[in-house]
Amino acid sequence: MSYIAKPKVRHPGLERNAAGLTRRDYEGSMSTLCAGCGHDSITAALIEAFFDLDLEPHRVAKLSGIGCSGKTPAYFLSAAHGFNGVHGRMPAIATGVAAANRELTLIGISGDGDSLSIGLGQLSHAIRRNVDMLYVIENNGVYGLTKGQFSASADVGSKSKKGEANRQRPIDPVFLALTLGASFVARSFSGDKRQLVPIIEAGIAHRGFALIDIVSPCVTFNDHEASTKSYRYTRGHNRPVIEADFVPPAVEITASQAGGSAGDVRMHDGSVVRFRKVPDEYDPSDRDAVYAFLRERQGAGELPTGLLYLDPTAEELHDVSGTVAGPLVDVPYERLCPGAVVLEEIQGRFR
Amino acid sequence: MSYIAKPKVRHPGLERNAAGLTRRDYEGSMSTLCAGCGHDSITAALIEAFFDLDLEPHRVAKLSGIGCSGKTPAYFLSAAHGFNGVHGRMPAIATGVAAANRELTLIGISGDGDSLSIGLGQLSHAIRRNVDMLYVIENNGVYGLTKGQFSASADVGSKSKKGEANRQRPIDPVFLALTLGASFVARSFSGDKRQLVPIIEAGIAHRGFALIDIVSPCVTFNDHEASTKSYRYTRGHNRPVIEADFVPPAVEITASQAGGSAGDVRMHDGSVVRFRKVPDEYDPSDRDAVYAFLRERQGAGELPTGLLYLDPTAEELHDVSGTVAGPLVDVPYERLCPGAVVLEEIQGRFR
Amino acid sequence: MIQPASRTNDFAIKIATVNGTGSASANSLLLQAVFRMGIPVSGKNLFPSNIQGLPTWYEIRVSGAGHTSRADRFDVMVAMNPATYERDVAEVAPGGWLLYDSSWPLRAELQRPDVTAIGIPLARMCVEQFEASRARILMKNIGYLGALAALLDIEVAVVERLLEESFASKKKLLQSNFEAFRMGFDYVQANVACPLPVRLSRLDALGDAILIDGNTAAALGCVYAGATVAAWYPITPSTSLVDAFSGLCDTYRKDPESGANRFCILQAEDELAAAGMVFGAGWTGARAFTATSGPGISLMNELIGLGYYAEIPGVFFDIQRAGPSTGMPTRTQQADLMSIVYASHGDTRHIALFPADPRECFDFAVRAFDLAERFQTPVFVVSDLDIGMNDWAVPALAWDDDYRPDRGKVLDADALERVATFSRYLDVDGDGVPYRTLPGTHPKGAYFTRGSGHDEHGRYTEDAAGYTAVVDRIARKIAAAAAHVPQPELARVPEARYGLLTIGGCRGAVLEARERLRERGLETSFMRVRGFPFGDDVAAFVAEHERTFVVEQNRDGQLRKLLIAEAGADSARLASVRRYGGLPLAAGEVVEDILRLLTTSVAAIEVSDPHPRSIR
Amino acid sequence: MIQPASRTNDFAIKIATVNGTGSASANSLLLQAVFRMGIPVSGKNLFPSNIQGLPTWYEIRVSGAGHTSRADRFDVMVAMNPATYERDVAEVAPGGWLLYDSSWPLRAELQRPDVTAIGIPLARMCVEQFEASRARILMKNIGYLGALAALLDIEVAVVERLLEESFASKKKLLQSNFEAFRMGFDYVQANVACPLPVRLSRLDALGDAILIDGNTAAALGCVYAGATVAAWYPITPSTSLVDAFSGLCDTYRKDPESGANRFCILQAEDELAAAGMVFGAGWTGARAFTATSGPGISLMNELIGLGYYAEIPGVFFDIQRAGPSTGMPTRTQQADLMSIVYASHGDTRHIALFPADPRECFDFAVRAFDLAERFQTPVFVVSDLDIGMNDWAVPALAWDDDYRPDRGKVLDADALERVATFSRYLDVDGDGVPYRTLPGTHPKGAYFTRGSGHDEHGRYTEDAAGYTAVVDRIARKIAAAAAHVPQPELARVPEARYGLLTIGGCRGAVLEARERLRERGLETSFMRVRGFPFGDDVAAFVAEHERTFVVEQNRDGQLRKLLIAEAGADSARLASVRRYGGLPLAAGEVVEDILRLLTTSVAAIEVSDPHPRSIR
Ligand SMILES: Cc1ncc(C[n+]2csc(CCOP(=O)(O)OP(=O)(O)O)c2C)c(N)n1
Ligand SMILES: Cc1ncc(C[n+]2csc(CCOP(=O)(O)OP(=O)(O)O)c2C)c(N)n1
Ligand code: SF4
Ligand code: SF4
Ligand SMILES: [Mg+2]
Ligand SMILES: [Mg+2]
Repeated sequence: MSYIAKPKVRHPGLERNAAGLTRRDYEGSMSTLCAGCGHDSITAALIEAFFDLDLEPHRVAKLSGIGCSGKTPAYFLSAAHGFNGVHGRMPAIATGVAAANRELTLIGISGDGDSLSIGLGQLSHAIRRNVDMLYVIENNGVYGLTKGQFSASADVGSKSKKGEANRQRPIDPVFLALTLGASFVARSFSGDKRQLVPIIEAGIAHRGFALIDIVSPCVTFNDHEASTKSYRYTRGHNRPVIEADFVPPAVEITASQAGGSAGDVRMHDGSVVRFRKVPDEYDPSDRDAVYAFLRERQGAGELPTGLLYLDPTAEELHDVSGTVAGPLVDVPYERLCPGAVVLEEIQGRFR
Repeated sequence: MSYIAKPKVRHPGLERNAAGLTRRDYEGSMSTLCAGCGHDSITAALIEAFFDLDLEPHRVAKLSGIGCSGKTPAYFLSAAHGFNGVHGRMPAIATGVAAANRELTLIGISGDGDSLSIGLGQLSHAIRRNVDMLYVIENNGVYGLTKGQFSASADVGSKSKKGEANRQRPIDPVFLALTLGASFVARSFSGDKRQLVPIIEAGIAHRGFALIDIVSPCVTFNDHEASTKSYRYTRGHNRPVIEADFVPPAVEITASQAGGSAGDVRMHDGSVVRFRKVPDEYDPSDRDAVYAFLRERQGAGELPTGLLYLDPTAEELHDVSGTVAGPLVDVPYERLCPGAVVLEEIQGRFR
Repeated sequence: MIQPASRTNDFAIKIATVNGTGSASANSLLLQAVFRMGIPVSGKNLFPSNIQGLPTWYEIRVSGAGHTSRADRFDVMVAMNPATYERDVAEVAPGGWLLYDSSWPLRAELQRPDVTAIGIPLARMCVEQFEASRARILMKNIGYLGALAALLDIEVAVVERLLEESFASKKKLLQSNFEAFRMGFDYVQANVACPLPVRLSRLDALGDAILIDGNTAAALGCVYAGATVAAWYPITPSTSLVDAFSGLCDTYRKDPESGANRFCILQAEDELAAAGMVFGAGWTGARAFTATSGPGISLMNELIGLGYYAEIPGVFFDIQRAGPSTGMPTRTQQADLMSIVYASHGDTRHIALFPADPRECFDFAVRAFDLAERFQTPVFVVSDLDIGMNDWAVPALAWDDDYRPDRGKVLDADALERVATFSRYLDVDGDGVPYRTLPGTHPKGAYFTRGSGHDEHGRYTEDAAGYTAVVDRIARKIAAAAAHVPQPELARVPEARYGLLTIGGCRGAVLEARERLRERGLETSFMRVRGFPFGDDVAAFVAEHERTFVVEQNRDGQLRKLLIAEAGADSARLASVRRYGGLPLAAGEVVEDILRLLTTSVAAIEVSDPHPRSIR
Repeated sequence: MIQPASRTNDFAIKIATVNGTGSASANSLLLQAVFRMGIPVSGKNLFPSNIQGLPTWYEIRVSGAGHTSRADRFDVMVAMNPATYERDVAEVAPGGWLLYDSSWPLRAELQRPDVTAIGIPLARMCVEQFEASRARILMKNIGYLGALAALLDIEVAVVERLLEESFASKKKLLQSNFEAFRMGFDYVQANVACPLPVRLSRLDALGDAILIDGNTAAALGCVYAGATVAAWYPITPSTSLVDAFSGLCDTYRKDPESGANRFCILQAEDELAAAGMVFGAGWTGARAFTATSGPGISLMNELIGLGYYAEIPGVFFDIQRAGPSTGMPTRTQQADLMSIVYASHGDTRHIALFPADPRECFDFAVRAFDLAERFQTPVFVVSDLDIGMNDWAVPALAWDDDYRPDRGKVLDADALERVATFSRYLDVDGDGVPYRTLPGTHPKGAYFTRGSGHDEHGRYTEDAAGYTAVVDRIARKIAAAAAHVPQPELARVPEARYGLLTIGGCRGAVLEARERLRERGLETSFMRVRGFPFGDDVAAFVAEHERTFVVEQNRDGQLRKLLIAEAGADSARLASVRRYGGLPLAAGEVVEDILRLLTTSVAAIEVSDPHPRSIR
C-alpha cells in the first residue's frame, strides 16, 4: 500500500496516430482506484491499443458492471459514451447496444464477481450469442469494492488476507468460454502489457465475442503471500504458451509464418493475427485441443496465457438474426412504418 | 398426439421392498402432461429407483422450477414434501434445504429452459458448491410449457415445428458440468429406463451434486422430423458408452471387475457403482479424458450416454462449510443461544 | 319447465371441452361467424396452464346492445367434457339449454328440470363419418359448431366462407369440415325445434370494427411506432405479443432487396437480460421494448430502477395475470399496479398507460414509445390476459401517415457541433427533461451513464447537493408527464351523487353496470384512468361525488390506494369494488357489490377496505 | 474575532481525511474515549464508495443532554485532507477552530477571521519520530488524536487504556501509538491555550450503555434468535451484518467437541440465490436470514412473492442506502419503504419492522424471526446505513434466558400421528394462520408447496373460489400481524395542535427538534411507527392533531403515502418533511422545515407534496 496521490495516467510524447489523435485523447478521468491496482494497468493497455488502432473515441461504446473493475471505463476514452450498468448485467446491456448499432466498437469491462457470480448467466449467453464486442474480465479472485470476499474465481487453497483458505473450486472463465463455444478466448496478466496490447487489438478487430480473462491483482485485498492472484504468484506462474502479434488492415503482410502450426489468421476487417512461438502441438483453432492442453498445463500448476483460441469465422449475433447491414438506429422511420394503407389491409384479416 | 385419458402410472404387482412399501407408495398424483411426454417416463424411472432403494418417501424432498418438467414432482412420491419454486431458482432453494437438513434425500427436477437459460447461473453455482442432491434435467430442446420456443439446448440446425432452424450453439449441460468441476455427470434418454434407473440410484447414493441430463422428447412441440431431440433422432443416435450397475450397500460385493478400466466404485454410503462394458480408453474418474472422449464422439454426431463421470470423494457443501454432523434443524435451541451471561460478556467489548 | 323469453342477439354460450383437442379453432369460428353477422360479440377463453388434456372453457357473449364484457349468465352450455359435466350443468341459467354428446347417455343426476338437454351423438356420428382417429376427435368440434348454427340461426354461408378461408390451402380438410358442420347442423335440424328462443339475427352494429386481441394490436403498435429491437423471455400471457410482432416484421420489415431484417428480436435468457437489452438498445437510440407478465416485472426491478435513474427510454408491456408469484398463469388480474408504479428500490415513480381494449393497446403502444423518448424513462403499458389474449370487437385501428416518432430531446451531430458544452442531466429548458446524445454521434456528445450518484453534468457524485439536483429534476419530469399521458375517459352526470372509477379492461363491465344502475334509477358519473401519473382531474372527480366506487381486479384495492396516495383523492369518499378470482369482470358483479355497499351502512364500506387493520 | 461561549460536553467535531490512510481507527478511538468518559456521543462516518485515496469525513457529536443525532454545526474541524480544505474550512461554525497540518503553510484564502486556525506540524513531527513510511502516515492520525485530547480535555488515561486494549498483542505498535499520541498532545499543550472553550468533562450519563453499530447488534439478534442459516451476497452497507454474524458464530456456535459449526453461512452468487436459499432453509425448518440493501431487495422481488404466497418464513434485513439504482452506496436514506411493503408483483403486503437504533436492531431481529415463523411469511427488518454502520451509544442489550423461539404452528411427528388429515393452507383456527409441516417429519405431513394457484388443501387450482379462499386468508393473516409487530413509540401532549410522526433512525433528530420547538413555545406530540402493517392508533394520532409533520429520509414522502394508503390517515392533515441527500438527519433540518411550513400558508404545505401534479 502506498498513499501517494496518483497522477493521471500519462504516456510518453504527443505522437499522433492516423486518426490525428494523441494518446492523451484516449485517456479518461483520473483513476480513483488504489495505487498499484492491476486494473489501472489494464486501463493503460486499453489506451495503448485504442491509440494503435487509430479508433475515433466517439465511435466506441464502453460498458461495465459494478465493482472496482466496473469503474475503470471512466478512466479511458473520455470522448466515448460510457455506461456503468448494474452488477452483473452488462452483457445484456451490451447485447442491446450491439443490436441497435452494429457499427459501434463495443468494449465491456467486468470483474470476476461481476462476471462469474451474479453475471455468470448473462456472460454465458453473450458468449453463446457471439455478440460482437471485446469483453475484459479484470480477475483478482476477490470482490474488491466490497472489501475482499472470495469470488468464484478464487483458487482452492488461496488464502484471504485474514488467512482463511478458499475451499470451493474456482470457475475458470477460459474453460467456461471454450466449453460454451466462444470464438475468441485469451488470458493475460495486467503486469504484461507487451502481451496484453496486441491481444486487446485482436479482440477489438475480432468480429464476435472476444473474451480476455486478465489476472489483475488487487493490491489491497489479495496481493499477500498465500494468494494465487498476487503479483508475485502470477509472475511466478505465468507461462505465455503462444504469442500473438496484431497487424492492422493497412499494413501489408509479408512474412507468413514464424513458427508453430498457427501462423497468420486473417480477421474479418482485414487485419491479421500473427501467432509466434507456438508450441508444436498447439493449434489455436482447435477448440478441444486447446482445452486439453490448457487443462494439462493448469493441472501442473502453470498459468498459461496468450490468445488461446480464435475462430474468426463464427456467426455473430447479427448473422444469426439476419439483420440489415447498417445500424438499426440509422434505418429511417419511413422504412419501418408500413403506413395507413397497409394497416387497412392488415385489418382485413381481423374482420 | 393422442387424446386418450392417461391412467395413473401403474407398476406390475404389489411387491414390497425392504421399507415395506409397494411401488404404488412411490407414485404421485396423475400426470397432466401430454400423453407420450418423455417427462412421464422419467417419472416412472424415478419411482422405480426410489422403490429399489427402499427409501422412505417422507425422508425425501423433491424440488423443481417452472415448466412441464417443473410439474413432474407432483407425479411421484406423494408422501414426500414437494416444492415447485419459481423459474430457474430451484438450485438455490435446494441449497437452502440442504443447508438446513443434510439428512434429507434431495431431488431436483428441472428443464432445459429452467436450467440453461434463466437458471444457468444458479445451476452452475450449485455444481460448484457440490450440493448433495440429485439434479435431473428433463431436456427436450424447447420450452414446453410456453409452447415450443427453442431453448438453449437446441442443437444448431434442429428445426422448430414451423420449420425454422436454430442457429445458436447449444449449451450442453454435460460439458458445462465437467468444466465446472461437477462430481457426478451422466446423460441418459427418457426412453431407456434400463440405463436410467441405475444411474438415478447411483445419483441418489452419491454424496454431492449428481447431474443427469436426460433427453426427454416433447411430443407436442419437438418430436417432428427435423428435430434432434425427437424420439426417433435420439434412439438413432444414442450410444451408451459405459454401463453402470448400482449395488446397494446391503448387497455383498463378490465379482470385482466386469471389464474396461473402471470397475467398481464404492460410494460414500457403502453402495457400489459397477461399471461394465467400458471402452478400454474410457476412465470415468478422469475428468479431462471424459471431456475429450465425449467431445470427439459428439463431434462425430453421436449422443454418448451413461454415467459418464464420477468422483465419489469430492467435498460437498457441508464439508466445505464445516457444519455439524446432524441436520441443523435438529440442533436444540439451547445449543444455539449463548444466553444472557455471555451477552453481558460480549457487551463488555462495546464499552 | 320455465319458458324463456325469446331473446334475439342477447345471450351467452359457454363451451366446455378438453384442451389440445381442437376445440379452440371451432370456438373461434363461432365467434367470427357472429361477428360477421354484424352483431357485437366477445369471446373469453378460460384455458388451463398446461398443454393438453385438462378442462377448458370458451364463453361467447352476443349483445346487440353492444355489451361485450364477460357474461353473467349462460343460456347455452355446450358440455363436451364429461370431467366437468357436473359444474357445467350447474352453470346453465334457468330456462337454458345444455348440449351434450349423446353417444353416451347423460347421467340422471346431471339433468335439471329447468334446463333443456339437447343430445347430439357427435362421437358416434364422427366414427361413422370419419376414418382417421385424429379426424374423429377434431371433427366433433365442427359438429357442435354445426349444431349451434342450426340452433342459433347462424348464417350457414358465413360459416362456410369462414371454413373456406381457414382451409384455403388444404382442400381435403375443408371437405371434412364441411361434412362435419353439416353433420351437426342436419342432426339438430332433424331432431330439435330450431332455432331456439335465443338466436341470432343479422345486424349492422359493428361499422368498421375488427375482431382482434390486445397483444396483436399492441404488436401492430410497436411496428407502426418504429420499434426495431424487441427483447423478451417467453411467459404467458405476453408471448403472443412478441409472436405477433415477429410475424408482422417478417412481412413488413424486410429489406426488399436483401431480404434482411429491419428489426432484431432477441429471445433473452431471462427477464433481467431482456430488460438490460431494452435499455442497451434504448440508450443507443433504438426504439426498444419487451413484453412480459408479473414475474418478469419482479425480475426486472433492478434494471427498471437503472433506466429510471440513468434516464433511458424503454417500453415495457406487462400483460398481467393472476398473482402473486407464479399464480394462475392463464387467469386475468390487475394486480401489478403498485409493482409497476413503484418498481425498483429507492425513490422511483414510473409512467404507466392503462389500455382498456385492443384498440387502446395499439394507440398506447405508439404513445408509449413517444413518451419513453420524450421523458427518457421506462414507460409501462399495463394490459392483462383478458385484453391481451381474448378477441375483442373494437373500432378499426386508425393511422395517420403524418405521424413521426417523437424522439424527444436528442442532440444530433449538428446540434453538438454548435453547443459549447453538453451536460447530460442539466435542466436546460426548465421542464425537467435534459438533453441526451447517442453513442457514435460526435465527440462532444460523450458522457458517462451510471446508476450510481451523479450530478447534472453526469459526473459521479456523493455530494448531497449534486445528487439532489438530479433526483429532484427527475421527480419534476415524471410529474410533468401527467399532462402527456392519455387523459381519463370521463362521463360526468351533473346531478349524480355517485361516481364509478375504474381502470383497464373493467371498462365494459363498469359501463354496463352503470346502465343497469341507471335502469334502477341510480345515476352515476364515470371515470376511467388511462395513465399515470394522475392529473388533477382525478381528485376533482372524487371530490365532486359523495361516494366513488373504485372498480378493479385485485385483492388489495391497488388502484384505490394509488388514487389516495398519488392523486390526492379523499379516501373517505372511495368505496372499493374488487373481483380477483382470475376471470374477466362481469357487469352483474359490479352491480351486486355496489348495491350491497349502498344498502348497508357506511360501516360496510369500511369493511370493504381490503385490509381490516384489526381483526374484529 | 467572535468569542464562543464555553460549552462543556456540547459540541461537535468533524475530521476530514483521505480514506485508506488509517484515520478510521483514530476516529473510533476518539469516539470511544468520549464514551468512556460517560458522556453521550455519536460518530457519523461519511466515507466514499471506493477503497483508497478519496475524501472521507468523520463527525463526532458530544452532548451531555443526550442529543446524538447528526450535528447541525461543527465547532472543531480537523482538516487533514488538502483536497477538501476549502469546503472543510467553510463548514466550521463561526467562532470555531480549525486544526490543520502546519508542516505546510495554510493558504491565505483558507483562513477565516471568525475561525481560529490551530496548526500542528503532524507530518513533520512524524517524519522526525518514525522510520517506516507506513508508520509516518498512520501515526499522523494518532497525532491529531493526541492534539484533540489536549484541546478538549480528554482524559489521557482513558486514551492510553484504549490504546493498550487495541494493541494488546502488538506491543511494538502500542509503543509507537503512545509516542504519536504524546507527540500531538505535547505539541498542543506547549503551543495552544488548552483546553478550548468547547471541552469535555466526565459525566455519568450513560448508565449501562454500550457503543455499538446496528449491524453488529442485528447479528447478535440473529445469534440469540437461533438463526442457523445465513445466505447473502456482499453489498454495502449490509456486509458488516453478516461479517459480525460470522464472527460471533465462530466464537459461540462451535460444537465444543468436534469444533464443527452449528450454523451454515452461504455466500450466494447473487441476491436472487440468497433469497432462494433463505426460503429453502426456512421451508425446511431452519431460522434463516439474509442481509442486503436496495439493489438486493429489487433482485429478490420474485422470490419474495413466492415466500409470501407459499407462506414460507424468512428474515430479510434491508440496510438501506441512497437510491435509486446503485445510487450512493455509502450514503444513507429511507427510500425502500414502498419497495419492501409491496415487494413482488401481484397482491402482496409484507410485515416490516423499523428499528431506530442498534438496540432495536437487536430486539427486532429476534422479533422478526418469531414473526416470520408465527405468520409463515418473509419479514423485513428495515435498517439503514446510518443505523447499521455508525456507532451509537444505546442502553445495554437485555436478554431473558426464558426466551424460546416462537416456531408458530408447526405440526411435528407426534401431532401428525394424531391428526386425521393435514391441509396445509386451511384456516383451522380462524386466525388466518394455517398449520405447516417440515420435510422429513412424517408421511402424513407431506404437501406440495407451490407459487402457482393452490387451494386450502395445497392442491393446484385455477378455480376462482379455491384460489380466492387462500389469498383472502393470507390478507387476513398479514392484517392480523398489525397487533404483533412492535407498536409505535408515542408521546402525546394533550393540548398539542401539531404532531410529529417519523420512522427509524430519524427518531433522535425528531425528538431533539421537538425539544427545540418546545423551547420556542410549540408543543408537539410524537409518534414513531415501528412496524407494518400499521395499527389503528396511527390514523387516530393523525386525527387528533390539526397537522402532523411526517419526517422521513426520502424524496417521495413514502412514509406519508403509506400512512395515507395503508393506515387510513387523513392526507389533508399530513405535511411532509423530507431530507434525502444521503446524510443522517439533523435536528436543525427538521426544525427549519417545520417552521417554514408553519409560517407560510397552507398552500406551502401542499407544495411540500413531493409530486406537484401539475407544473405550476
Ligand atoms: C445487485 C448488487 N449486489 C451487490 C452489489 C455490491 N457489489 C459492488 S461491487 C461487488 C463485487 C465486485 O467484485 P468484482 O466484480 O470482482 O470487481 P472488483 O471490485 O474485484 O474489481 C459487489 C458485490 C451491488 N452493487 N449490486
Ligand atoms: C420468471 C418467469 N419467466 C417466464 C416464465 C414462463 N415459463 C414457464 S415454463 C417456461 C420454460 C419451460 O421450459 P423448460 O424449462 O425447458 O421446461 P419444459 O416445459 O420444456 O419441460 C417459461 C419460460 C415463468 N413462469 N417465470
Ligand atoms: S480494492 Fe483492490 S480491486 Fe479495488 S481498487 Fe483497490 S486494489 Fe484495485
Ligand atoms: S408440451 Fe411437451 S414437454 Fe410439455 S407436457 Fe407436452 S410433451 Fe411434455
Ligand atoms: Mg474482483
Ligand atoms: Mg424444455
